[in-house]
Amino acid sequence: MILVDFAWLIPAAVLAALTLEVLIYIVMRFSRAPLPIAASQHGGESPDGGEAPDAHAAQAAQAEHGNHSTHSTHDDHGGHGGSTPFWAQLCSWIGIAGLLGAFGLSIALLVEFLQNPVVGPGGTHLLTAGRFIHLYDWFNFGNLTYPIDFRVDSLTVIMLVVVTGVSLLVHIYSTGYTRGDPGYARFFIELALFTLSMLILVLAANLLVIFIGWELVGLSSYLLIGFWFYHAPPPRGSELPYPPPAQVKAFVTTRLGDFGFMIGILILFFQTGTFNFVALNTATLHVDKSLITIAMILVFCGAVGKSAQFPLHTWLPDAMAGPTPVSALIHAATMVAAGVYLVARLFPIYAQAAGPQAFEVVGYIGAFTALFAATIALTRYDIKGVLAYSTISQLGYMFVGLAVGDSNTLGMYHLFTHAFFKALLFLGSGCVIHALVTAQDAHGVQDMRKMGGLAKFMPVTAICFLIANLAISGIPPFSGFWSKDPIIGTAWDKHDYIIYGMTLFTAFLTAFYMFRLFFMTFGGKGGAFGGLWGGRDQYRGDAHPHESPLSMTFPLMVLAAATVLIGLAGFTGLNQGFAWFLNSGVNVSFAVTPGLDLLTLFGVGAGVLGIALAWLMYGLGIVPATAFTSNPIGAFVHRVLYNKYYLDDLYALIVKYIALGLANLAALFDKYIIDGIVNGSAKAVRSLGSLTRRTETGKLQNYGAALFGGAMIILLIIFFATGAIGK
Amino acid sequence: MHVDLASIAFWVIAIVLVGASLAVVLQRNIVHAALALIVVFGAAAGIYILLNAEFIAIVQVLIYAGAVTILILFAIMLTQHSMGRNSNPFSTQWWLAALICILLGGGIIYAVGHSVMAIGTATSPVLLAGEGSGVGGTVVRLGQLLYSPFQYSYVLPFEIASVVLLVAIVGAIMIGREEEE
Amino acid sequence: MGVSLQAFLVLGAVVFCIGLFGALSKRNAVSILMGIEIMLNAVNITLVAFASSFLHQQPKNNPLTGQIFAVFIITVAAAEASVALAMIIAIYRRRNTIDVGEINLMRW
Amino acid sequence: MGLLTFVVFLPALFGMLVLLIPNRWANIVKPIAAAGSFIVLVLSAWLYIGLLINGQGFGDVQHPTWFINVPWINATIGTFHFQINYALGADGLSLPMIFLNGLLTFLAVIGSWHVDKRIKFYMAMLFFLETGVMGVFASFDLFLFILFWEVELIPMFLLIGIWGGQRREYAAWKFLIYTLVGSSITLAGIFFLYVQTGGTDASYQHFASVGSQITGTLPLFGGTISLPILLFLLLFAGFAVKIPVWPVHTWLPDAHTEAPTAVSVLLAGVLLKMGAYGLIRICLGFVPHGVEQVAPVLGIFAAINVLWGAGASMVQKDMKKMIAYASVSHMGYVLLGVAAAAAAAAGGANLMQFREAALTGATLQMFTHGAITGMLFFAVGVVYEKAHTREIDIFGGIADRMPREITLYSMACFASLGLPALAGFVAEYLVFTGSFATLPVQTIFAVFGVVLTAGYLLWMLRRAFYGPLNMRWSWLTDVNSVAEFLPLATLIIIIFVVGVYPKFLVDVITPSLHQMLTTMQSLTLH
Repeated sequence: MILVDFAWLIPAAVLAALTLEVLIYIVMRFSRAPLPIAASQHGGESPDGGEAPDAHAAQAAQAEHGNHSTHSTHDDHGGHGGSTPFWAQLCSWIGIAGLLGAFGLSIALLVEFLQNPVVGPGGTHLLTAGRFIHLYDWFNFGNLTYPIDFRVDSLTVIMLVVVTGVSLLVHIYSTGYTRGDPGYARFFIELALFTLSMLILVLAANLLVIFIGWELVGLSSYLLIGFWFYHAPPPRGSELPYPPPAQVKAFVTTRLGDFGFMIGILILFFQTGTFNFVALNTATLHVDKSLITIAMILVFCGAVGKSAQFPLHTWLPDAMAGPTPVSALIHAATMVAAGVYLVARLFPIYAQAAGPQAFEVVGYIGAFTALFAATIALTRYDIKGVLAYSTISQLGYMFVGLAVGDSNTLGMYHLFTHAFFKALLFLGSGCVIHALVTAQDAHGVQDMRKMGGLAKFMPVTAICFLIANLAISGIPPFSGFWSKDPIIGTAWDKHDYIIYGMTLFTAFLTAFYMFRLFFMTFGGKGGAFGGLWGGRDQYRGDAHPHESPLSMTFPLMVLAAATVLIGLAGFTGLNQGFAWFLNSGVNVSFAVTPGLDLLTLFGVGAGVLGIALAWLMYGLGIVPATAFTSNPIGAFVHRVLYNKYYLDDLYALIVKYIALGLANLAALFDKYIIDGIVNGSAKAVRSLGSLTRRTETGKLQNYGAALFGGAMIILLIIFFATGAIGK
Repeated sequence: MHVDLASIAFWVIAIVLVGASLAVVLQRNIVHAALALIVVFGAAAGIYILLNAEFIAIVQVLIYAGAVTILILFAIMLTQHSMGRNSNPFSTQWWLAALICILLGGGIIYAVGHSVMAIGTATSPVLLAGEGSGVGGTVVRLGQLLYSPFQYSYVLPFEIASVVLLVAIVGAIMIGREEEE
Repeated sequence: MGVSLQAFLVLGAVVFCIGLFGALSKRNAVSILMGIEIMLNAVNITLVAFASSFLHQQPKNNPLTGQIFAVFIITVAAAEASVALAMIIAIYRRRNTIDVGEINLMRW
Repeated sequence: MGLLTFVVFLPALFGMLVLLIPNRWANIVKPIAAAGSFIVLVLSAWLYIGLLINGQGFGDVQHPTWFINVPWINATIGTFHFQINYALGADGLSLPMIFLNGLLTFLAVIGSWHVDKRIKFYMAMLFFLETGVMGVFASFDLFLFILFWEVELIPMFLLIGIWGGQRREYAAWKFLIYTLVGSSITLAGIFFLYVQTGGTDASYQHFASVGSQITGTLPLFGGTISLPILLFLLLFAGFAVKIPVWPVHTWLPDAHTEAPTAVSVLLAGVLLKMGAYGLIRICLGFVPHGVEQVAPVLGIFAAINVLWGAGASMVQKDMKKMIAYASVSHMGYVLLGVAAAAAAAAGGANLMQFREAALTGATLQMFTHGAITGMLFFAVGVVYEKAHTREIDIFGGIADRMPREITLYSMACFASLGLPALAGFVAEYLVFTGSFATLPVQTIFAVFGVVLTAGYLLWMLRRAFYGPLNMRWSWLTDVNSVAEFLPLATLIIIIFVVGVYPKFLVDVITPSLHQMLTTMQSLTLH
């Protein structure tokens, strides 16, 4: 009896928190007065009941309005104005408590995995065997079972730590960020729901459960993107996304990917008759390779949707319509990484059962997406927009890492480090937005052109942000370097020179736009350290920036610390340990260990170049910011990039004209063709009836004539029948 | 052909009958039509005599030529000024009626001509001379058939017929009388 | 030798058709009634003719069923005539006409 | 064991009772109706619980539970011998439907608390409808089945035609004529089947045992047609209208849209299931050969249903009409499951479990779709009763005014678009995993319907409920009465339970389907 068998306690803790919050929410929010039997009592029994409903409606509307009075006066920020009732804060504390428990358990699990006890017969170690937790069966037909199972192995444990850890920090952060928001309690409920779904996804032992978690995180993402569903749409031409459409877009786009995922599952299930990952690893070996290849590519479609890879990436930037903590937790650190996790989870099938084409598709899509997203990120002015595209780009790196690596270590390690520094970046941007809120300009606060020189106002944020920037730019000794550089290097070692080129160039671009962001936000021409450390006179906005409360800066510091420590630990071979751990105790090495060699030099050099260029353009201002966009070609490129290659518009057109067109066709077909036939036949019968109705004159003599005429006809018929006439 | 009294009488009466009934149908003035109807009834009575159905003939004269004609004349009198001057017009479907009648008549006559049931003679000098089965020709026999309590007879239908008449009288009164306001 | 049955039957048929024509083609309700009376008479002629032809074929048990029928027909005809005329009068009182072309009571 | 008789005829009894209430006491009509329908609900629930308690299985066609069989009509007309029994029984296929019917009728009575127009007659009609539907699901004699099938028409016709919306007459007549034409053909098919199987016994057991032996062909219009296929087509006609299968589905949007809320709930909740039930019980159970031979085509029609319904509902302006088309789309999954279960694929015997999965999924989908669509209609009804319009685009941001409504409505929508942990997902997942084995292509197309469903439902929510509040609706009130809240709450609970732990329902369904499938298996193997 070891701790792993209680891994289900982790989601259970979150579930308990969620349930409690929901109960509190329902009690406090919904049931303030006992419900009457029927809303409208007007009717036969009470003559005076006529105006009852109106009165009722009036008072109810009153109540509802009082309930939402703050909605009408809402700005695009979490805090300031409005007060948070105690019960709502209680919800947040419950959530934090639950996550603390979950996080503690995850750490404990990690420790247990590290000391790696012997479990099961034959001295199999926990790390090798993993642990299988059977909850219950949905149903089974013959030897087909639809089980709800959890499986805990090294991969799971890592994800558990990441998810619970980041989620915990985001919870703490949000207590500050969304203070005073009317949806305060709702926010924490949805956060807890997300964490729960993510844990289910991570703990899943088979394709059924992982699909359940997969869809549930989609749901919570939908809810959280639309958290501010009552906002007015942003002005035209603004880069800001608009919550209501964004949430639908996010869900439907990922669904589009899930379509492929589902088909992939169906193929795998039909071929092997099982959902279980472990069973699949062996079972798929005996199935036709090409079929498995197709299946795995289809599964990857799901990952493409969820991790916002190239064709289906457009939802992620829009998802930034959600509150910034959400962007940090869901759309940067954890959920969007689910796709990577899925591929990593199915890595054996990809590597052995499927043909090489599967991983080629993964790799090229990943590399292309990385480059593609980075180019778009160059032109964003919306601070969260830049981060969104950088996320897409980094996810591309992870897929490349999975595709080129001998094991799933590369991708997972980048996922691991990226989770921390990208969450850090988003939370930092959240602090910035939080600091810059002005009542007049609700939509401009995310526009970097109205920032600058914030470093002096909010030093903590700035430092943390700088650390994260260095990490994502792959500058040693920060964590990003240890996870990103090997990916680029391995691509070279595997002779995927195209991928290598793309990723290398992307590294340059990444460094450039990240520091462009930093300079435009915190620094500026004339600031200290050559514009790195801006101040009042670099500030271009009209708000009163200030450092955020501790509840918000604390998570920043933690994450920054994590970034730095993981980075430093790299020198002590943490990444090796990671590889050893992830490959269940087998000591595989990184394909390329970053060291003093040419590859590493190139990788770091790209980053340094990017930083230098950004510094020249935005920090020192030696190179004018319009250096590249002044000439017509540059201008054209800039326009294309600024409009995201017009992909959103293209998709909009497709949806509007092709999808809705076909739909309209169907509806019209029903209305005019089918119903036309139906109603037409009805009309025909009608007209026939009106024709025969003429004979009913009601005149005695017509009837008489008919009578005797009939008799006469019968007579003649008889004659003809008996042949009496004509012979 | 060999001519005898019966056939002469028949032909005369037949022509009168047909002519009179045509008059009834074709007369423009309905009063004349009604008068022609009397002739029709009379001629029919003649035919009955010819068929040695004396009782029927008498009844015919009494009821039809007497009662019914009078009724009809009363009705015409009461409703005189309704049809304007042409008091006995044809409806628009007269041609259809004519067609039907001609075809039907043709059909019947054809059937009569070809039917074995129609073979035989209806009249005979013997019966005309009055010396037949029993005294009074067929009247006695008819009486027996109608009223005899002892042998097979039509008493019950006869009574029912009387009830029918009673009902008819009541009905006629009910329908015909002025509804008082 | 006497007049053949067929002659009477043909006569009945002709008269019947004339009466029918009257009943179908006249607009005056009374003359329709007259047409019906003529038809009844034609039927009577036919029945009586049959009766006497049978009588002629087998005089012993002289069957007069035809004449019996004729008697009943006459009875009913009288009743029918009276009722019909009463109705005509009633309709005339209501609608001030007895033109059957204008009377279409026989539709719901 | 006359419990089924009570379940079937108690509603009619209550209907009479309600009609007899003098108008002076009109205000006790609704309570009495509620109580009556609740009693029926309890009884129909006992059908399940009772079996659970005394531990006997849930039976199948050959061994129905709660079985009663009384000779009723036994006439010989010429050479044709009529043998109609009053045979009622239940098995795993019908039990969930019976329970669903009881539940939805109860909720419909509660949900129509606001109805005041001729309330006595209205409630009575609801009860008579319940009797008809119960009879359809419970009868174990083919002639009894078609009798109840027709009985259900009249109350539904009146309910739509009297209490409906603007175009109620049109909708009611359309519904009536569509259904009558279909069911008349079905009746012909039933007679045909009856004669073909010896013409001595109309009991389900008889058909289930001998029906599968029907083979051979029949001359038709110069050509020849396989006898099972002909039988299937005849029988299927009525069911196809009810399910509804494209292209005879156009009665449904009109009927659903015009009918009052509670009636739409019953219409979508149980009446459509009658068609699916007939398809499984009669077509699949009694003429398996026919279904087997047309299965691929049936699957194609299913895919068309799914995509067509989804597409059409994408462009609807009326919430109710959108949901109506959505149920066209979702019934396509039922059809797909049945087709897949019948399809004779290359696999042969080892596909048995997949077929079982598909058929179980179809049956489960019947139940879940009933609950989900019922809930959707209730949710729309809440909006409609307050705003007196259902046009999506003239709302906007009203989530601000009706938080409870949007919460429950969204739950229903998510259940409908197949979100895990809610009932819809279980059924659809089961159907897909099962059907892919035998009808892969059709299944792939059907799966795409899931994407479309998400699209139009969420887009509808977004247009009507999200965004800044349209001040025109600032007076709207939330779900603020038991009559509105109870149905939604009950249904979401059921949906959630089925979605998380479907086993208790599947354990009911599977055994009775298993028998049916083993019969088919033996056929497909030889």
